[in-house]
Amino acid sequence: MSDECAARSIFAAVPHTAGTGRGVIAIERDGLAIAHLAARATQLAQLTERFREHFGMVLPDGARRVAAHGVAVAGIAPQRWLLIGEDAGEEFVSGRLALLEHYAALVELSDAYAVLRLRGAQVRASLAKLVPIDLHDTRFRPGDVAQTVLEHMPVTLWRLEDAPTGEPMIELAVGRSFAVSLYEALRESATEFGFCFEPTAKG
Amino acid sequence: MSVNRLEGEGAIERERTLSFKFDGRRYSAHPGDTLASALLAAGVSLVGRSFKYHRPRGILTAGSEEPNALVELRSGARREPNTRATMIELFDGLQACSQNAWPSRAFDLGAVNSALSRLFVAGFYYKTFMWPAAWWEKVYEPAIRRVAGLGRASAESDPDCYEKVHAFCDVLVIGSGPAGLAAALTAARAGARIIVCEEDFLPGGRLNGDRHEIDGTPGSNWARTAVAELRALPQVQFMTRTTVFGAYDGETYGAIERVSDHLAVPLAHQPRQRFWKIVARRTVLASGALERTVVFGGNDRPGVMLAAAVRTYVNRFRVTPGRRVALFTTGDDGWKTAFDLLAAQVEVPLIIDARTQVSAALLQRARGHDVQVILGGQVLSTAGSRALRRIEVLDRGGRVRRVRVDALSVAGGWSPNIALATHLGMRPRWSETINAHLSADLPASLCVVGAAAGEFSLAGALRSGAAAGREAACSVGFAAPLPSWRTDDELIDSTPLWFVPGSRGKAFVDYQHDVTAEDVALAVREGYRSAEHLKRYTTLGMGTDQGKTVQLNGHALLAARTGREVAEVGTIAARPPYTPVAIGALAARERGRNFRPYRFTPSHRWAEARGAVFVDAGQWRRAQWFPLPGETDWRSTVAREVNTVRAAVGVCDVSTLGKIDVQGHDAASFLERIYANSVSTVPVGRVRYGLMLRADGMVLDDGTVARLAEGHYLLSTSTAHLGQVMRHLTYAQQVLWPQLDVQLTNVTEQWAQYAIAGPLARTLLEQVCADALALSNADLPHMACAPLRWLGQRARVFRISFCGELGYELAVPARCAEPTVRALMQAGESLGVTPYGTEALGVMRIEKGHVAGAEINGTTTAQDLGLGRLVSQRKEFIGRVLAGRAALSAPDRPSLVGLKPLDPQARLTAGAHLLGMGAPARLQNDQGFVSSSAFSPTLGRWIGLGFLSRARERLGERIRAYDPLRNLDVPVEVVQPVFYDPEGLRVKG
Amino acid sequence: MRYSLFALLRQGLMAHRGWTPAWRDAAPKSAYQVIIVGGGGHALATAYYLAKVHGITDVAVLEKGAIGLGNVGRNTTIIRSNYLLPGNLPFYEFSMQLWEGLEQDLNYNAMVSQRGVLNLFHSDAQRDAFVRRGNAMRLHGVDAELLDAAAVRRMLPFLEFDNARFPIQGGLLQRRGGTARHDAVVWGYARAASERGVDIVQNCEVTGFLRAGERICGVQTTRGEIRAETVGVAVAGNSSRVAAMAGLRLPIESHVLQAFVSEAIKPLIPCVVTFGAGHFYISQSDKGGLVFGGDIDGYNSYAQRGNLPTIEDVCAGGMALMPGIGRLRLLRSWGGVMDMSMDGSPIIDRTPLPGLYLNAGWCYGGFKATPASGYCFAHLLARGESHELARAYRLERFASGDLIDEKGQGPQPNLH
Amino acid sequence: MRINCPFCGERDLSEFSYLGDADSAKAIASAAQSEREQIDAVYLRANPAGVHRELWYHAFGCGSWLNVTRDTRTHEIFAVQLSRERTP
Repeated sequence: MSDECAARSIFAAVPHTAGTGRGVIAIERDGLAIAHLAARATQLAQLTERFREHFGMVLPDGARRVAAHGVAVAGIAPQRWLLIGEDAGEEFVSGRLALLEHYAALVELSDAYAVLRLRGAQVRASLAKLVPIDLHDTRFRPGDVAQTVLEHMPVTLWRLEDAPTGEPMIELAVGRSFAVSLYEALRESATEFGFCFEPTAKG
Repeated sequence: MSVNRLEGEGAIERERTLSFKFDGRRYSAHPGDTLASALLAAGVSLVGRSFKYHRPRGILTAGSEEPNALVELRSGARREPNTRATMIELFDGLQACSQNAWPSRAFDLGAVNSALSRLFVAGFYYKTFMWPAAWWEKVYEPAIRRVAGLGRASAESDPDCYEKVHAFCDVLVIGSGPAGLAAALTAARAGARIIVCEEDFLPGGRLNGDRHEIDGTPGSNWARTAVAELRALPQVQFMTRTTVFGAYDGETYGAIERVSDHLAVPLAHQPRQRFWKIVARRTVLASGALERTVVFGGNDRPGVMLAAAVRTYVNRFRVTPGRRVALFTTGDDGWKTAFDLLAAQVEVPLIIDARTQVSAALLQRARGHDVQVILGGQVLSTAGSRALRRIEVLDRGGRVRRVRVDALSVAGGWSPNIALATHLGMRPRWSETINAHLSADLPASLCVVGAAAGEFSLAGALRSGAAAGREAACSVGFAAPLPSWRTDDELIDSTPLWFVPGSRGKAFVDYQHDVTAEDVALAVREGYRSAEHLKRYTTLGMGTDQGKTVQLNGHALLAARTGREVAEVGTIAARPPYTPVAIGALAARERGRNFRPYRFTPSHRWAEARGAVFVDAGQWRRAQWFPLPGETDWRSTVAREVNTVRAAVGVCDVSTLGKIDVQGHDAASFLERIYANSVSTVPVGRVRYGLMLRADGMVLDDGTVARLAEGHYLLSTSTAHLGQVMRHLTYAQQVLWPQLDVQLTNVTEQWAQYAIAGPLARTLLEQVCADALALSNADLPHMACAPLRWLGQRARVFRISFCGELGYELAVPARCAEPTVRALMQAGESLGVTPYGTEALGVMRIEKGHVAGAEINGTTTAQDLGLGRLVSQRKEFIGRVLAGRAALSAPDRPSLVGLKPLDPQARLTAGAHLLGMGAPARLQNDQGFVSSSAFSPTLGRWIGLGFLSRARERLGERIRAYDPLRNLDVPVEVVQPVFYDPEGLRVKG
Repeated sequence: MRYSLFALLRQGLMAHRGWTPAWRDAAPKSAYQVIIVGGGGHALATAYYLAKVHGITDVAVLEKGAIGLGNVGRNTTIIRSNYLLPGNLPFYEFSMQLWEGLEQDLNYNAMVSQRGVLNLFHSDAQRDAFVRRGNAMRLHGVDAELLDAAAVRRMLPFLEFDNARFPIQGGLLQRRGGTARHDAVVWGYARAASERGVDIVQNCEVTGFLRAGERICGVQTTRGEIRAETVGVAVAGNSSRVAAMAGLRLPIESHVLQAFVSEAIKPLIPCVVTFGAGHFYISQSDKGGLVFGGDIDGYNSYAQRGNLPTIEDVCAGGMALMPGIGRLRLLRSWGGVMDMSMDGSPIIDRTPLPGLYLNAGWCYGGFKATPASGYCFAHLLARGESHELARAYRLERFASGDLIDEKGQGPQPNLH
Repeated sequence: MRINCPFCGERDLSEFSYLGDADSAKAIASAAQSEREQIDAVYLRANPAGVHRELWYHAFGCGSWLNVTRDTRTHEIFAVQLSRERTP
């Protein structure tokens, strides 16, 4: 990626802490490569097979996320997934086009989302104020994916393995245009627990 | 001054004192008091005035069902009218005022209404105030409005915030009285995820108000231990000060937690109240029962109080409502009040039991205390001006005696509190056993226990609670042993006495709305005989208490007057909320600027830095124009932007337009069924204008269709219609033609897109991407598209133009938005480039006669829009058949025209109607309207687009644009809708 | 028995023992000239105008329960004639004119209160659409004024002006619009119709139609068969169910609309206000309660009760518009079943079955139409042909394309 | 109301948007119909008080169209199917 497009954080202009403490910590997940993968009609079996060969993973057939070798795939609808690459660059999608094109539509969406990783003891309590889904430990397990609504904004959440400290980690993706409104909602809901934001490691 | 405070332990902290003010006077109380208990302790029995007759009123209950003791709490922006004194948890510095009284609650001039009460009977206003006709609104209604209403609202913005929380559980337990606690303990011990909601700030329900023993310990202690056990369990959420106000479909319950109402102001980062949306797999309703009053003369006098409330004040708050308290009861339960008062050293001169026979045990106990007992007696009336002084009692022998008392406790029997169970539409059933309604036809997920189920004994409450707790836990997969607790047996016999037939004076059926037994009789006389008609005619049960303590008495009176049984009268459906809920709490965060999210385009901050003025386009914020220093009038800014685009080049952020990626082997044939015009014939690398219809033949949206590869299209939609179009496409894909191979991806957020338009557009673009892309007419003609490398990224350029100049749209990944727009500005500096906003864009599209949202308004066909030629006659597509209906192609149906004021200086306004030149301004002569208008800097005059009947025949005709709302009436000429470059040569430049 | 202040004073002296039933609770006869199915506002108004205007008094109004407990008793009592399209505007204006003389006509105080109806707008496009509507009103002689933001602020200073997500730009005001006491309208029409000889039959549910060939010649009821030359159906909320008994499918879906009332407070809101950027409208009743509402719940329902998301949505709209109502309390919410038609406009027409006539599809605008609807339906029942003002409300308009779609939403009833 | 989306699980009403009677959809897909048949299909409804087969869109979830069978008197939901997988 050219330096010019290593854009400033979407969250550069918003306050980065609220309240006292670190009940909820939000980390910007910039630099993710994201693509929409939609199976072609009648090609699901072949796609699954090809995908397994190439990525060493089985495409989940529900709202689940699996990951291996820096690549994750999250089921978002019947026969549709988000393919997510860590620090993968733009060739992440283009490099796989030829591979999967016959079996699926693969559409670049790396810039369409703002993704935040949330961790801390109060992540669930905070999110409970925002999303109408059950985030209880046993109902939204590591690897679960949920698409839902957050104050009129469409959002996608997935739960990662818990942090070594035992705290839950949830990543939340929202359309880039909504990022600031979403951030404000999150920050306000977390203020009573103490909120801090950490820009992406890449600065 | 605590004249009525009793000795001994209750649930108040005696060692701490709080100070508060009522009607400006200072009093003191203790933590654990409510405003009601504190006022009673201070000997204040007159709390406010009634709605219609301004009768003095006191405190009737100890709970949320209170009809009388309403006050304005707090002041300024935090003023809360109609707050029940019985629900106000006392805090230091609390201020409250009585309502509906002037100049003071003791000397209220409105009490003159009481003298006129012969006129102000139920429904009197329907029969009068009709003459002279004009006086209703000028005189009578304003006067009625002034005297009606209860407290005063603050007109200021509510300074506190509210929060919404989504909660999920296996078992929701509503109420923490003995039945609720038994259910919660049983289910929680089994391991189920539980939420317990208790309305009061002190859990325990009647265990706090009554003197019971469970397992040899006082009931209030048992409750405390049970709550501690529950609170210690991680899967239990125990919430006090939380009212479940409504039951909704899908096992969803609404609850309000009063987080900060017991504080002067909320703590930092805390809401005033929290609105819980609780989804429960099972629900145990343990909401207890509500004690009823008896309708007798003067039953509203301050000092008359429900018997169980008296017990609550005595036992929990250590307050007595008076020093000489009589009891009027219809069942065994009321006697407990007398004994509790006696135990607290309060004089009880008299027990009047409406029953002629009661158990020997009760009589013996009363005799032991030297209390006079009248069996088969009835209270006929009460006396006292602002407080109770005396009651008149009729005994079985027909003798009337007067007894001096300063308080009267009334036990009219209990009605199970089943409001929540009826919210889902179930009609309650009448029980002959308990003479009240019980819930019926409950859904499998809901179980009613304890007094709410008619189990009025403590043992019964515990037993039914535990059984329901176990059943609920089992049904969600937890094995629960059934606990049991030891309690005393109680007498629970009761015979209803709904009203005292020979009452003297006003006997109230609805305290808050001053509905009397006479009003019920009047309503019956006038034919308002169904329970609903009675309610509506007399306003019985329509107050803030929704008639919780009296409605059944009213129905019993109705039954008696119409010769029916109470059961035949039916019920009034309880509607949510169970108790009134702050509107702010239900809105939670969605107010002010948080009402809806903002959407920002990827280069929003650049535009902001550039001084753009923004406009709301749905949720989007779009740059409307970019004023330069010195430009004070927006019109001159817009004119400069338009002129620059027409003469040189401008750049506009069009990222908000919808972009949908369509792929698949059947993409082309799928889109053929969607668009009215042919799109399968678009060659790869080309773009076509496309028109989508709804099934009813009206235009849904327009946009471009770019073919990126054989089975790969990119559609654009208008900003406003993206959601609808996406829904429409997925509907077609999944519902109509699931067999087609089509993949849809909304890529709107992925791409930032900039229109670069003007005669120098190519020059500008060449300066920044000449090495990436050949831009000549031959290489990239009008309506072509091509990929390119841009700032090291994959980008796309479309040669399309909305404003009618040579134009391109450059699409870049969103993160490159700011570098892109900066690069364009920098490169264009020497060319005189300007950024332009939506306003200039709007002006230029009107100059070109392009239709937009004002024209594609859901009622226009392709033909109306002058786009009929686009509609294919050779294929099937959505909307084709119904677009052909007779009236939609009738010649007098208005269609698109251009409009030009004859006077070049004259302003043309959107919303003006079109009339024939000589025709009077009447609806019959209405021939259309102006849909869009603008001052065209290019033409130096106002122009507009509009819809006009028989448009085709009328080019050149002079008509009127009639806008009486703005006092405009402008002669205009009907012209072709394209004002600028009608041959369309400039886009091809 | 005539109602007046003098009557009230006289009765006051005799403990109000002399009042008689407002309307006769009639037992059904075996045959009538006209039967009106339904005992709501439109049905009772129809009966009244049949008797008054057309002299037809051999009329029965058949109500399955007690009169006036359907939508006429469940609405937010707003009256107005601020319509856009020529099919609607003259009709609703006529209704407004009937409201203006209703109390004297019926000798029953329906508390018609012309407090003004103010529609707020929040964008240029919305302003233009409102101006178009206001100008249409003016063309028909209906009062309409365009207010700018400053004028709105003078009128309603407690609205959210300074911190709004969608700032108020102005409003379209119809001063003659306002509210009326809904129950009084029912009882007033019932009393006036009954006095003219109409039989109001309560607890009489229609369970089927009697036919002579294609022709409808009466109804079956829970109280026996009743014959009639003419049967009119005015059962909004249940139109499809009743039509189905005659084998008809209608361009109607039943949707639930919720309404809300707050605890009573002293006068705060002087007129009816509608929020243009969210689903919310509000007025204050004579009794002091804030009466408000918003959008329909959005799915077919006969349940007469609503769901929580709509309540949240309405309250959010309320707080976004009037942040001072946060501490006021919602007292009661309820639902009514709306006849949502396919273009958002009503139907007053004959049906394909001779002898059977239909008054339906009022969406959530039926209350304000009560007088004119009754007037025009009576005309149709008496003369067999549409009243001039209701000529656009034909069943066939969906086939012909003569739609009356004020909102432009097409055949998607939950969007009207 | 809560709808059990076959893909996402049981979700709150606020995530869904409603289209209406599922049978109307057929008419729009079938081009072979006469104008009259299409008018009836687009404009007329059975509108039953009772079991109703209807279409919902999981707008804020997976974007699936759902065929829902529901009682319009009680709002009880009996069945939910993905429209694309529905049994004809």
